[in-house]
Amino acid sequence: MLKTQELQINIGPQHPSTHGVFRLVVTVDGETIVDLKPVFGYLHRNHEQLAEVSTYIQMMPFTDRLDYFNSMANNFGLAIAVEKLAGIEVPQRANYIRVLMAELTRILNHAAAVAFMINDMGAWQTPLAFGMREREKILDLFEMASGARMMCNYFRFGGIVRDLPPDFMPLLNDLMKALPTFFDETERLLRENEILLLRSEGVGILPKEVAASYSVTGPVLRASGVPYDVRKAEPYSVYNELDFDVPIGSVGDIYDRFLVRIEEMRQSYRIVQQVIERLPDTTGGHINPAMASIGKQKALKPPVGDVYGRVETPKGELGFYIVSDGSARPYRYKVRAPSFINLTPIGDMCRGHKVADVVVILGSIDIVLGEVDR
Amino acid sequence: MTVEFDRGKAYVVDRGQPKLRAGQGMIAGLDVVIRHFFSAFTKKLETPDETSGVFTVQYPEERLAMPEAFRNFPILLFDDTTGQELCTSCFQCERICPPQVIHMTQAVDPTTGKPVPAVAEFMIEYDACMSCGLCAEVCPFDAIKMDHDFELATDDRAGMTVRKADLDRPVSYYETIAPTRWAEVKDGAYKKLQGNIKRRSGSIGLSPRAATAPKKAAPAAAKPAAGVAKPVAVKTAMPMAAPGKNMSEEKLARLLSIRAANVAKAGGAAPAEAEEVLATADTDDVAEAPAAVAAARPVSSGGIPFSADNLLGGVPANTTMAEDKVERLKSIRSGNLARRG
Amino acid sequence: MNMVDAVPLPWVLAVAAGLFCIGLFGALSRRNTVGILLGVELMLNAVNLNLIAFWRYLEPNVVAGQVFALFIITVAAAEAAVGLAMIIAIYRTRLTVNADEVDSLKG
Amino acid sequence: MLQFLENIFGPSWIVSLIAFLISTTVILIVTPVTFMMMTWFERRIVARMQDRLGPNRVGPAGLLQAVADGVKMFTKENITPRAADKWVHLIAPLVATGPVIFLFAVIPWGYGLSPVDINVSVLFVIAVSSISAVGLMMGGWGSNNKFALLGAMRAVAQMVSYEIPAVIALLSMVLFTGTMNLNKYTELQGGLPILGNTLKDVIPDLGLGWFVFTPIGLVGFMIFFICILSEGERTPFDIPEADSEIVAGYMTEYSGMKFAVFYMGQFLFNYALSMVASIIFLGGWNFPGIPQLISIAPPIGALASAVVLGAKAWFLFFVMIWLRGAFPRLRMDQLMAFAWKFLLPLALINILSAALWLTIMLWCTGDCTQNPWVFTVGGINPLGWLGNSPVLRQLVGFVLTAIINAGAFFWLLNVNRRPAGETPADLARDQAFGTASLP
Amino acid sequence: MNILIMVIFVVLAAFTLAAGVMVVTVKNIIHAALWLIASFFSVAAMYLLMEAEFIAIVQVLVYVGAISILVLFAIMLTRHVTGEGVRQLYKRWWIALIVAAALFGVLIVPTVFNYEWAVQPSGAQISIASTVEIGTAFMREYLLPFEVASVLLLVALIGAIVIAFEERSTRRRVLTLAEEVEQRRQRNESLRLAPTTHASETSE
Repeated sequence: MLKTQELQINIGPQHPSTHGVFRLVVTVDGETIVDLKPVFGYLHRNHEQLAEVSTYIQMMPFTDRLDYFNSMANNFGLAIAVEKLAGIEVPQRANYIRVLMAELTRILNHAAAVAFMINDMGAWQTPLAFGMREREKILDLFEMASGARMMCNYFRFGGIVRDLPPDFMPLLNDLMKALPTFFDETERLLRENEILLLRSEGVGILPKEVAASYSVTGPVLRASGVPYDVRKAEPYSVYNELDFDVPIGSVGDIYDRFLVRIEEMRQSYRIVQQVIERLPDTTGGHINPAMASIGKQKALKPPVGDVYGRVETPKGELGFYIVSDGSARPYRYKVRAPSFINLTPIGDMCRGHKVADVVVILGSIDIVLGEVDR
Repeated sequence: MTVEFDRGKAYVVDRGQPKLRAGQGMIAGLDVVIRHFFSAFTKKLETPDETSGVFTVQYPEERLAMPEAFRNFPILLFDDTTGQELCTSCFQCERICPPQVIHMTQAVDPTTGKPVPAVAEFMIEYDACMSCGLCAEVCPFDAIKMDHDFELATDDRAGMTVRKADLDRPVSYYETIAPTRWAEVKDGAYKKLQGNIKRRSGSIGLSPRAATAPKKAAPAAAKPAAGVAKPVAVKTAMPMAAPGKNMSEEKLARLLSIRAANVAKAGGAAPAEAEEVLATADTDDVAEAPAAVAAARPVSSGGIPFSADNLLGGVPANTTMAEDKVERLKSIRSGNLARRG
Repeated sequence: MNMVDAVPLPWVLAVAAGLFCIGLFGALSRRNTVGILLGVELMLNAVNLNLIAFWRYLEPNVVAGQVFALFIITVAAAEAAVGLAMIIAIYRTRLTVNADEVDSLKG
Repeated sequence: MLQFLENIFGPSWIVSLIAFLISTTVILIVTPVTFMMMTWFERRIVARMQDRLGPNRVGPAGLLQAVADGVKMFTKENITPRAADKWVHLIAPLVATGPVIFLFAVIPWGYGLSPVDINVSVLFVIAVSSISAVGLMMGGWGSNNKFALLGAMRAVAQMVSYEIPAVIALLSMVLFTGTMNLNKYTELQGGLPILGNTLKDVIPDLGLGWFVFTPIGLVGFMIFFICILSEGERTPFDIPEADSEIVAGYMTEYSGMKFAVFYMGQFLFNYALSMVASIIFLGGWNFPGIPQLISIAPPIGALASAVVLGAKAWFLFFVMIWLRGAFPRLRMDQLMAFAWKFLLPLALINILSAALWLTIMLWCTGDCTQNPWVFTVGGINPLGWLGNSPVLRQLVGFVLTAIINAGAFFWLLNVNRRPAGETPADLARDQAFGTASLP
Repeated sequence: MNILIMVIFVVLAAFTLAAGVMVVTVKNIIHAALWLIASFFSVAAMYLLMEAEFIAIVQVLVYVGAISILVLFAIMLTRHVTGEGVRQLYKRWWIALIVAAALFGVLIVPTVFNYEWAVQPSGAQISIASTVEIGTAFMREYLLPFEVASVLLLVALIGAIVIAFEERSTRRRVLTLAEEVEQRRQRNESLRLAPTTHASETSE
């Protein structure tokens, strides 16, 4: 209405709805956003420098702290990279347990991501409570297997720490009965909700070309219509023996990301079902005998050279680029964090929208600051 | 357009065809919520296959059973019958610990001056430990295991650096919390312990906890003692029990020196009690105690190649650590450094 | 028991007149156009008070007084709306709201 | 309430003074207690909806939680921002909450339990409920904080733009019943659902003739309930203190008792308007047993009617909590577009159908010379076939108004709907320009 | 009982006049608006005292509910220019004071007090026109003024919007990402379709 001069607002580091410590400097003309600049680095713990003074096995517990929502997926990334570098074979049973844990992490992460996004839209924590309930059940399973709920430190080079405890499978089968009702319930609660449609259709659109040029990965890229999934593009572990589909979106707005995440949960459920069927008759122990003891893990000296191992975490493609100089400590250790790269296009995505949309767009990208700042 | 992969395809998510929306979606959402509302009154969610019913666990009254694999903070084990600690101070756990929070010194046979497979001084900075469990995995003598007790809240930062006296737990206690894991390693551990006891003379490997806790005491007694001991106020009083009659002279001296060191360390936190306690022990004894322990330090196999500056510089200047703890840390590290030479 | 025999009519009219004059003074002396509008509102209110007093004291059974007061209220509302719209329009072009700075007619 | 006091004491004006004092103290005791019960009720109910327990530590089943909150509010420090306009900052909560308590003067609690019985009470409710917007504005401006001012502007814009459909919805019911006196609404809503009291002699008074069963009443109730949601800033419309964007709207700079007063004002505003809604649309204290009970033993009947009316108001509050548990929040421009492009036209059409119902009911058949409600087209009376049995007229009225209202509802939905087949760029333009008022 | 009403009337009158004076004299324009609302309230109370129930409530509804918010909004939108520093009153404000005082003291009060009004006899039970009569009067004798008033309101409504509203096109609208990509695609298409003609690059 009136000629308003531009106002600069800080959606500051201590704002209730940023997922962790992260600041958005927003220039606003009236209610519409003219420009937006993310400011992060508040949670930098020099993860990569730490790797250069630690041995490979000592890095495993630190990868839990990268994307603290899915620690198993981060462990998987480091394990794949070092095994590729050192040429370590992984027995079939260990691979199946690894895929089981990775897919359970995906279900857990997407349940929470969807719930946090709806929470940013203002739904008073009800979808969050349902999402967290399922997440707790999965975390109990992780605690039973690895010893900790969120900081699992469960993977070793060549396999996993210990085999599954005996009472793991019955609880897992119970959980598999509960998950379909949870998926249907979330869909009935949210998929056709008019207010959700109003708030998410056409908001924060990331067109296909722009997404590809920003090298965004994960559900955000697939929602823009690019069918790229590391599990299909470069199948690691036993993903080439499992059949599952890759949901992609058409418009690339928040509603597409929401739908892609819900569909991906269903696909992960399908994978876990296949793994449960095949787990009893898998061969090989829980770890490659050559690397069975912690002593061997500790003394691992991969040959000179570099490797780029990548894994499809629920946030996107997590890559580990490790340069080894033959000693027990990596010479250079770089982590390609999906949240960090998915965050860069937020400036473009929010331009032209309202302040209320910024928070929801941030929620739809689903970032974790531990991974962004490393 | 759906791209075909092997064993799967990429399909476009359907956004629902545009139809006249008059609130049906919202009413379906309401129906889901009201169902949860009614089921929350009747049902309590126990097994994972249910998706409705109250799933709150009222913490202090109701407690969730900890799975056996649960790991919180490391503890040291000592044999119930002989009171001997399993740890032989082989520095394996100190080397592998990612955040480098374990510090120990090897015990030395006072008469011959040769190192003995037992630990003199063992310290873990609980506030920096990230309970990753690597130390428990790497220990060849199964001396250090991960505990299940997580109620360790304390208001004193110095209290977070836990010494051997508070770390020790009887093997029977560990057996109760992790039966199958202990069963796997039980006989190996005991065989190694017998070997080590033969090479320890006098009361070197005795766990301070074993001295005070009566042999027959059930592990539960030891555990609450440890729990109770946590708060600083009581902590200084715990080892103050009058020294037992049948203790050898030399052992009494060592016990006193350790207590004095504790008191000095706790001096910063609880000045009042420390004053009147210090009055009983003569002060110069306390001063030279750390030196004695440092001097007694034996040479042992090489550890992580610490460079002097990053180590010494490593201790944060503005640390709130009690004053003498900083020197102690420096002395231990310089000792290690000297050893490595 | 009612107002008529408790308070004589001239008192009520005096109060209304007082309010009117205060409004007049406000309208005349304020530089801020919104202030002038406030003064005009006061004057309209005073007029309304008069009307109701006349209705109540002189012929309570005839409804003309109240109806006329209602008309004045609607006119006052319309006038306030248009007045404020104009003030905002002036503010947008001249960046000032003080009456004496906007008295020049040229572009 | 005043009669039995009259004959006990002497001169009348002392009696009326005492009577009013008693009723005001009753109100001033009951409303804060209701507020405390409401906060406790809301937290327990939403907790149950989310599969958890809700406060159960303070007092039996957490009942003293509200008291604990109260004590917390008392002990919290009352800070006033330094550069703020002290007086305006201080008075704002009073101006925001005062009118809400004022509302309770007019709302009857049960049969005969109405503090003040004035015959323009519906208009009074509307007038007084619009004052609290001024309080919000003062609160926002008084705390001298950029976010608070933004929140205040939004809150006032929202309240003003949702007040108009609310007023028109109530107006259609006033037109429908012909009276603005809240106490009279309950007698008009006895008997059978649509037919009301017309078959009084045939079927005993079931007390179910609620206006919400007639099409006008249903649409009116829907509009009025949506407006209660937005005036009381409940979930789909709680933009002003939307935590995710501007921190806490106009309440940002308030702490301690001033914040509690604002908070109480909001809750009691919800409760008062849901009481008004249940009186006008849900048949006041009409329930199958109540009319008979009132006729037999008035004191017990009065108590029962208070319980029934309270139950209806609390049910409406339960629905508000239910919505709060299930829906995300609308954006500011969508909220305004919804009010002006959907609710307002629907309310206007609702008045039209109310007028139509009245003409059908009052249409004169047979020899009606001076009756205004008739005109003859070419000599014949178009609605002559109605005859003079009210039941037939009511049914015909019901059908006609139902068609009109339903048609209007779906037509408006269609008009505001987003055109199908929009490309991403159009979708983005809709969102940016705010033209997408409905999905 | 009459003394009670007299006391109430005097209190209300004093408060109204005090509020009026404050509206006119107080420096901060926001405070002036708030005092105006206070005076509206006391005037409404006086109507109630004179048993003009409907008018009192309409006064509260229209003045306090709508106009005051309108005034506050207008002040908010134009506030940052009128700082406190600016002098609020004209230099020669005392002339206005004299005029107003003269009008009040010399002209109105004497006429009001000397003219004996034909006040209807006290104690006579005359039915007071209530809301129903106002309603029917609007529909019967005063139908025409009623329609004219509604037309006036409509005109004022549209006028206010037209004056205060700034066309949407002049407001610089920021393009969202999707629209930008769409425009770029269309421009590339147009360039591809008509490569020969020199397509002037529209300044983005």
